[in-house]
Amino acid sequence: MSVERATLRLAGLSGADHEKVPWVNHLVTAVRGQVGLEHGVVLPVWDALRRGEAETLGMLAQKSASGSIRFEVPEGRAATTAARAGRTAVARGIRTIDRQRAVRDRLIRRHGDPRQRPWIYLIVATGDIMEDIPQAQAAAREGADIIAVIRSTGQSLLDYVPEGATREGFAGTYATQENFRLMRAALDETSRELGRYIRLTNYASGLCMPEIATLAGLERLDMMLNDSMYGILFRDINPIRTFVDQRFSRQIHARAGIIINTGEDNYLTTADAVEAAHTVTVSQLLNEYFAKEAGLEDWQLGLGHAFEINPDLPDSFRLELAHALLARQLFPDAPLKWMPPTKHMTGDVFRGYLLDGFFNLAGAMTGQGILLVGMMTEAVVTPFLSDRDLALQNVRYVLSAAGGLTEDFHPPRDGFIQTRARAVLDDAVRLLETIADDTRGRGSAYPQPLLAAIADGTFGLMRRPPTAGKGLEGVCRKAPGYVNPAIDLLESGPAGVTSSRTTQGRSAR
Amino acid sequence: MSVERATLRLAGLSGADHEKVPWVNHLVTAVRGQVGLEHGVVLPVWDALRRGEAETLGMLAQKSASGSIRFEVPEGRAATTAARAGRTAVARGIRTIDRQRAVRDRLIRRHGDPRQRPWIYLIVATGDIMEDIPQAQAAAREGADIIAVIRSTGQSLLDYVPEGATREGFAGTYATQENFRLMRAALDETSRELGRYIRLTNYASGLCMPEIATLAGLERLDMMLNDSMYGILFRDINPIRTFVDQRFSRQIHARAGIIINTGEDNYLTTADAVEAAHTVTVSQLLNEYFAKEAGLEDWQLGLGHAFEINPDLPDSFRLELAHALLARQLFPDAPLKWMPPTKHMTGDVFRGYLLDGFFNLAGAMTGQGILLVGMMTEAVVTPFLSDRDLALQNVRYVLSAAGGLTEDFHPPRDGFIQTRARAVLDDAVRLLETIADDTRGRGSAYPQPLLAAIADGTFGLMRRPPTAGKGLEGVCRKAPGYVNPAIDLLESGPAGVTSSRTTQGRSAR
Amino acid sequence: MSDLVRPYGDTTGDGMVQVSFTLPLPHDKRAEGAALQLAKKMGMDPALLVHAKAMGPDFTFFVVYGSVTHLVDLREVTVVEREYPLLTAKEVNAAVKRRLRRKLVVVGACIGTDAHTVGIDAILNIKGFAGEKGLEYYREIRVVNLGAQVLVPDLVERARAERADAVLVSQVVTQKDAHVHNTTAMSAAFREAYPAGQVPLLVVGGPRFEEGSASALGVDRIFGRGTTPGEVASYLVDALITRREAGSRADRRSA
Amino acid sequence: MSDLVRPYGDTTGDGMVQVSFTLPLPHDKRAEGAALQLAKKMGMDPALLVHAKAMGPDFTFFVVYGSVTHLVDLREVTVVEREYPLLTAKEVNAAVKRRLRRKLVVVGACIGTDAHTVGIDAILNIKGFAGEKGLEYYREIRVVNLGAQVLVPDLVERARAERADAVLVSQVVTQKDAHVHNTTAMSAAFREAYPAGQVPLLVVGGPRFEEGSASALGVDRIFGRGTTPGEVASYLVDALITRREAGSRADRRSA
Ligand code: B12
Ligand code: B12
Ligand SMILES: Cc1ncc(COP(=O)(O)O)c(C=O)c1O
Ligand SMILES: Cc1ncc(COP(=O)(O)O)c(C=O)c1O
Repeated sequence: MSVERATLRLAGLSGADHEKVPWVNHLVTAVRGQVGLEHGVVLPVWDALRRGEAETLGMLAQKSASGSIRFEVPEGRAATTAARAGRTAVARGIRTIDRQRAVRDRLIRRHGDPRQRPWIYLIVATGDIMEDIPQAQAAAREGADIIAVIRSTGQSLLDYVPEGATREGFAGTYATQENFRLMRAALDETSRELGRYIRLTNYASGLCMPEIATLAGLERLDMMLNDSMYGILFRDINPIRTFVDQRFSRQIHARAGIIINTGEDNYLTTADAVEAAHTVTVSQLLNEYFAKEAGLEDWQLGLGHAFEINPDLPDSFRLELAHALLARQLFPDAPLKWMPPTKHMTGDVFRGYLLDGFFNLAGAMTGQGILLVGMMTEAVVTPFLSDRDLALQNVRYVLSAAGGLTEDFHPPRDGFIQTRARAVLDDAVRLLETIADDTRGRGSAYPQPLLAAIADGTFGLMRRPPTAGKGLEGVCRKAPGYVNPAIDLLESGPAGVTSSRTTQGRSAR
Repeated sequence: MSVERATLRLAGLSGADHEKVPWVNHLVTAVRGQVGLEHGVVLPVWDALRRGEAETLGMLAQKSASGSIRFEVPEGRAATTAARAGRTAVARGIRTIDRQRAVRDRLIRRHGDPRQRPWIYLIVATGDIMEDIPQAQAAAREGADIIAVIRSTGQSLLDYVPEGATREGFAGTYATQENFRLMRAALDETSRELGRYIRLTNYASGLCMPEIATLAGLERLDMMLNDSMYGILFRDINPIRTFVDQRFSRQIHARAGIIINTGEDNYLTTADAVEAAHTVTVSQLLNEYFAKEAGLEDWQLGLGHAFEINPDLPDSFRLELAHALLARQLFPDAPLKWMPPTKHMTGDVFRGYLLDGFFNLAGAMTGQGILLVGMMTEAVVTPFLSDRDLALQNVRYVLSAAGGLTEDFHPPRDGFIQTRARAVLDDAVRLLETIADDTRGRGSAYPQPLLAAIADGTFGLMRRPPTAGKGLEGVCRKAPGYVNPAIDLLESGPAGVTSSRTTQGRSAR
Repeated sequence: MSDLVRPYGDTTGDGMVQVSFTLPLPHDKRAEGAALQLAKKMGMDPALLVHAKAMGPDFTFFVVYGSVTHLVDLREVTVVEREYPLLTAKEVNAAVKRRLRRKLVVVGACIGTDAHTVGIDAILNIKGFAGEKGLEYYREIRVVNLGAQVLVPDLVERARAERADAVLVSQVVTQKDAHVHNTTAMSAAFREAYPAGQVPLLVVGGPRFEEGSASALGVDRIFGRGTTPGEVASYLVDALITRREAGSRADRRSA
Repeated sequence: MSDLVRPYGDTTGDGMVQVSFTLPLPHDKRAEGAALQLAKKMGMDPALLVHAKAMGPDFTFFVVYGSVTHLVDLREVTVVEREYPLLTAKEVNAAVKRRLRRKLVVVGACIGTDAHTVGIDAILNIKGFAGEKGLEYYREIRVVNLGAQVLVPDLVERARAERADAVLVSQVVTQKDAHVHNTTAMSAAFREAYPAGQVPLLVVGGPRFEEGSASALGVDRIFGRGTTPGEVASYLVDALITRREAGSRADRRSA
């Protein structure tokens, strides 16, 4: 459903009614109510336009909301005409995405990439875009290379994307097209001021993953949280819906030159970081597979992992190094995303500050690509302004004082670290074999062994059967005549974006 | 002068008058006033006793205070008799020291040494021995292996050792025989409770260095701060007096099985830790030389160095590692004492806590012997109880989580760290050569080139000419007939203490 | 020991505390004066400004040390001591079986948009917490765990359908008092949906509830940081069995 | 901007501060209640006890976050702005030469048992501080640096012998208010030893003096953390030359 809405957004449909229900929702709901979604929305919608039911797409959506439009699934020539018209409209959106990608490339050439690896990634989360903006700018001035605006707790389960500039999120700010635009504009200003291109990140996840990915492409966001299984495991979204949505959203990301961030860190908040270390590796391999399949390239794969081992465990830091090195070596060309301790943070903010320092050190020593900055108040409150400032000071000290330690760090082949890394890899391979060899689902409606593994609680200890979870009602099986020009255009691949690939490919080492 | 008083203390003279002036001071002053100190106090004192001026040493001292004793320098048989009697008395003191050493060996065998290296060294400094005791015990319970009781700011310039239990020091507690005894007894209790022998440290420095060393031996202190040049540089004590006093005090330490801690860290509080790195090495070599010369063995040489490089300097942590490794390799058998950042600590206690964490890490990675625990409030106040607790938590985390990193730490021969270490060593050798080749003093009253170097401000940027500084009036040139049985007994070497040497030698790696 | 105590830095009675905060002022002498004024208002005297750092042009971060003049009066500290006896799993099962004579039904959920299930799972799932098994492990307790982001109407409906004896709700997100809003909405809904006196026992938990605010929130009890499943099970027995029996005995006596 | 501000956590006006302290109590519920009581007395409401840790059997360490109800009133902040113009070394030399017509004599020392000379050396020695050369570098200033642990009588005597225009004293150790005791003893001794009105300018410095306490200590001025030699030199010119000239001009006029 959200794929179809995303398609309409590409075709230029935006805005919402006075109750803030977006027009794309009205239109898709109306189509669905009359003719179902099996053929996609493009055929019925552009057929209705051809038939003169309304003059513009926008007016069609408005009228459809009041029930005054009649939809049909066109056939034959009518279908061809509708498909062609839809394709023309959607192509405009894709061209905007291409243009934004070119703008990004130009700005990076002008302002430059961060001087150091890992890139420094910082979260803002006031709930109010107007407070977020100055906080983000302040963070960039203090050294952040990437700003992520966390979303309000409720958003991922909304089956629509809110509209306009918003000021009332809980523990995060709504992801809206306008908020994206405002923040990107503010950071463009700051990039100019600092002579360093500041990247912007948001979340393409939840029930509106495809639409948000689309808006991110249109508004030139630079990275997006986007995991193939996060919604299933941590938001109890239906697995089928999630796999459908993540495919489309990743195609958009591929086209937009956006780096995705996957969410393996989350597993370690519910499962133990030592026992479940291999599930992180398995999930990284799955995320890589689904990403490549959707057209993403290595430099766009911000595969996630995290510093979540119980710090009271003997040799905990060396275990972290082992896990971090394993990921580094398995995915040498991906800008891995290294996540800070959260589960074992406590109200002892001094201890937390130290732990974050060792997290930073592990990130530097093992050459991670993106470092999400840890906050000493992790277990207390959403970060204070001063937490962020102190945290960046921590990162700066560690990278500058000890970043060069990579030169001196050579874990011996039969030493503790390499032995541990091999053990985790072995477990991962074994788990993948078990999943692949699982024949229980054969012949059932859901024969895929991965779905069975998810249902069994393999990842993050969450059991998610394929028939349960939110949003299943929004999924339908494609009819043979299904048309979606967005997917066609995305699959035919981008044109003229090779330049940017090389630029960023290089900087991503 | 203090050497003579120390000798009397060995002979059993203790206590003070009602104005708290110790009897040893009265007696030495009286002898000096009548016959001078060129022959030592032993001859005149035991001659007076032989002559029946008083019945006991104590009564002699009391009477001498009121001026009612006549002293002479005996000659011939009288001299031999006096010397023999003095020797017998002094030997009793030395036997007490030997006994205390044996007790220490036994307690270490019973309770055990710390489980990890480095040993964890913690300071208490309330000014009140009665508050110090519970704080020290609490610190030991939280993991401290060594407790140091810092002295009151004024004490090093007092030309006498205060008496009794004291409760009114400034930023430290007076070093007195009774305070030593009380604290050692309390820690013996705690050692039993914890099954780990807790060592006690104090300061053999200042104008009473020899006496305090003696009291430490008598009361079974385990380590003593004792530097061959600290008093000269940082307390403006006369260089000649210092060199005389440090020799005697080190002989006592050698006999008592006490580990000395030298004070190279102090240079880096006044000079820059990068520019002056080689002066630390030079001073370590000098301290080693003077220590060996006085009979100390490798396992007793807690040579000092410190983590004092400006943390804003790029690669500052790796520079620290280079310096720490250099010391470790130059003195492989000495239990090096690794001192925390102080100069670059600020009121930002969070930053300070992190810096202390990296200090701990450097200590662990380079295998230091004794780690003085850094305090986040270094730039603010004398440590709070909670600072100490947090600091120990910091040490525990770093040692447990990352202590094993030594296995993975192999700075390449031509890499940053080894290159830096070689450069510092080269500078040190060059400076030693310059000092040795200095001929300016030749023929003067102070021909020693080391004295000239000290006068030039080579160490810690402090200029200290041999004729200036406090306490010169307490030094006199020995007459040919000078007798000091303490020195004779100490030079003839210890008997039956080989066992303890091996025990501790092993544990000191 | 005296009933009046003061914070302890390194000497008895020195009153030393450490404070840090940000003021929305550019870093200058006036901002430092403002920080000291705040410290004084907090009762610190003398107050020592030991660190001040500009965070951008509009904010300054401060660290202040000082001695607070306040005395803590231990006589005025009211401690919520555990008001129920701690039982083993065996005892809990026995009490339910013998005295309730049916399984005790517990419905659990994270409500609102809160998706933090680790806390409630720690209480409910077999796996448990801090070495104690969760309520699912208790033979005589039937657990219905609805998971995260449950809407209040759905919770009420399910509680009725399952004939819940107790409803256990978790709230971890507290920004803008989300936990307070969600909890009061929840308790109001239960009171509306059930006849008076028949509302199931309402229990909330989470790391940041204010102690003693149960009645203000309209619930029967709050559990905080570090709660163990055994505590919750023991409380349920006490509240649903022991105290009700006592109540009805008293009723009978007074009748 | 309004004259009333509150601390800023992550939203304007939220009033959030962080506090840590130790209470001399064993860690139990009562101690936690006591910690919250203290936080309330400091004006934190709500106060969130986020960390409590036993330190041995008799002490507990706490971290508390919360919102303070106090308002900072910027109108009541009194700022000690620099009351003299900042001069270059050249200007200082010129002023001394032209208007004093002899070298300005400064005697410096750490008094009492304080041996922290880095601070006073930073002001006096050529090497200086923060990139500025020290007073020894000024051609028209004669510096006598007595070093550390100088006794007050010795300092007074030397100041008289050198005919000091100004005496510069450093105090770094502040435990048990050592700096306050030493400074007041010093200023009293000078007042006793000199005829009224002829006491040299008394200047103290160190990182932990309370601003505004100069007159209570009996000295002319206090310099704190981060003082640079140039500031001190400029102050000396202002106090010893500019203001005295102004004073005598005024005298002449009124005569
Ligand atoms: C794990 C975690 C997550 C996981 C949750 C996985 C899961 N399935 O639960 C993931 C990664 C999904 C997550 C996401 C988010 N999180 Co989160 N998360 C945490 C974290 C790291 C640990 C929480 C935890 O598991 N604690 C361990 C459990 C055992 O403790 P507990 O919950 O306190 O439970 C105990 C007691 O409180 C009590 N208890 C709890 N509930 C109940 C109920 C009953 C009935 C009883 C009797 C007892 C009881 O018993 C339990 C056992 O003792 C904390 C930070 C931290 N270190 O505390 C942040 C934290 C809670 N998250 C936070 C935020 C903001 C979020 C997000 C909203 C961020 C965003 N905008 O995207 C998201 C969205 C989630 C949402 N919609 O709610 C904030 C909340 C800030 C605040 N105080 O308002 C925190 C504090 C981090 C921070 N400083 O910003 N998070
Ligand atoms: C270096 C140092 C030492 C060195 C001193 C070397 C020397 N020759 O000065 C050594 C190692 C000898 C030392 C010893 C001790 N120290 Co110390 N030391 C420090 C340290 C690390 C740095 C101080 C420093 O040099 N700061 C840099 C200078 C440039 O700053 P400053 O002094 O503030 O000076 C500036 C201004 O204040 C001002 N200023 C200062 N004086 C004056 C004077 C005038 C006239 C003017 C105009 C301006 C001015 O201008 C300067 C430039 O801006 C501090 C901790 C810290 N990080 O602050 C502890 C510290 C000062 N030491 C401390 C203590 C307790 C001691 C000892 C007493 C411990 C002991 N019991 O053995 C001993 C004994 C010393 C004694 N008898 O006084 C405590 C004091 C606690 C307190 N507040 O009471 C501190 C804070 C450490 C701690 N937390 O415990 N110390
Ligand atoms: C991969 C991924 N997606 C999304 C989110 C955010 O959650 P939501 O989409 O529910 O706002 C996270 C949060 O940690 C994440 O890791
Ligand atoms: C070697 C040495 N001796 C002595 C001291 C203590 O100073 P004092 O002897 O003046 O009390 C220190 C202090 O750091 C030191 O390092």
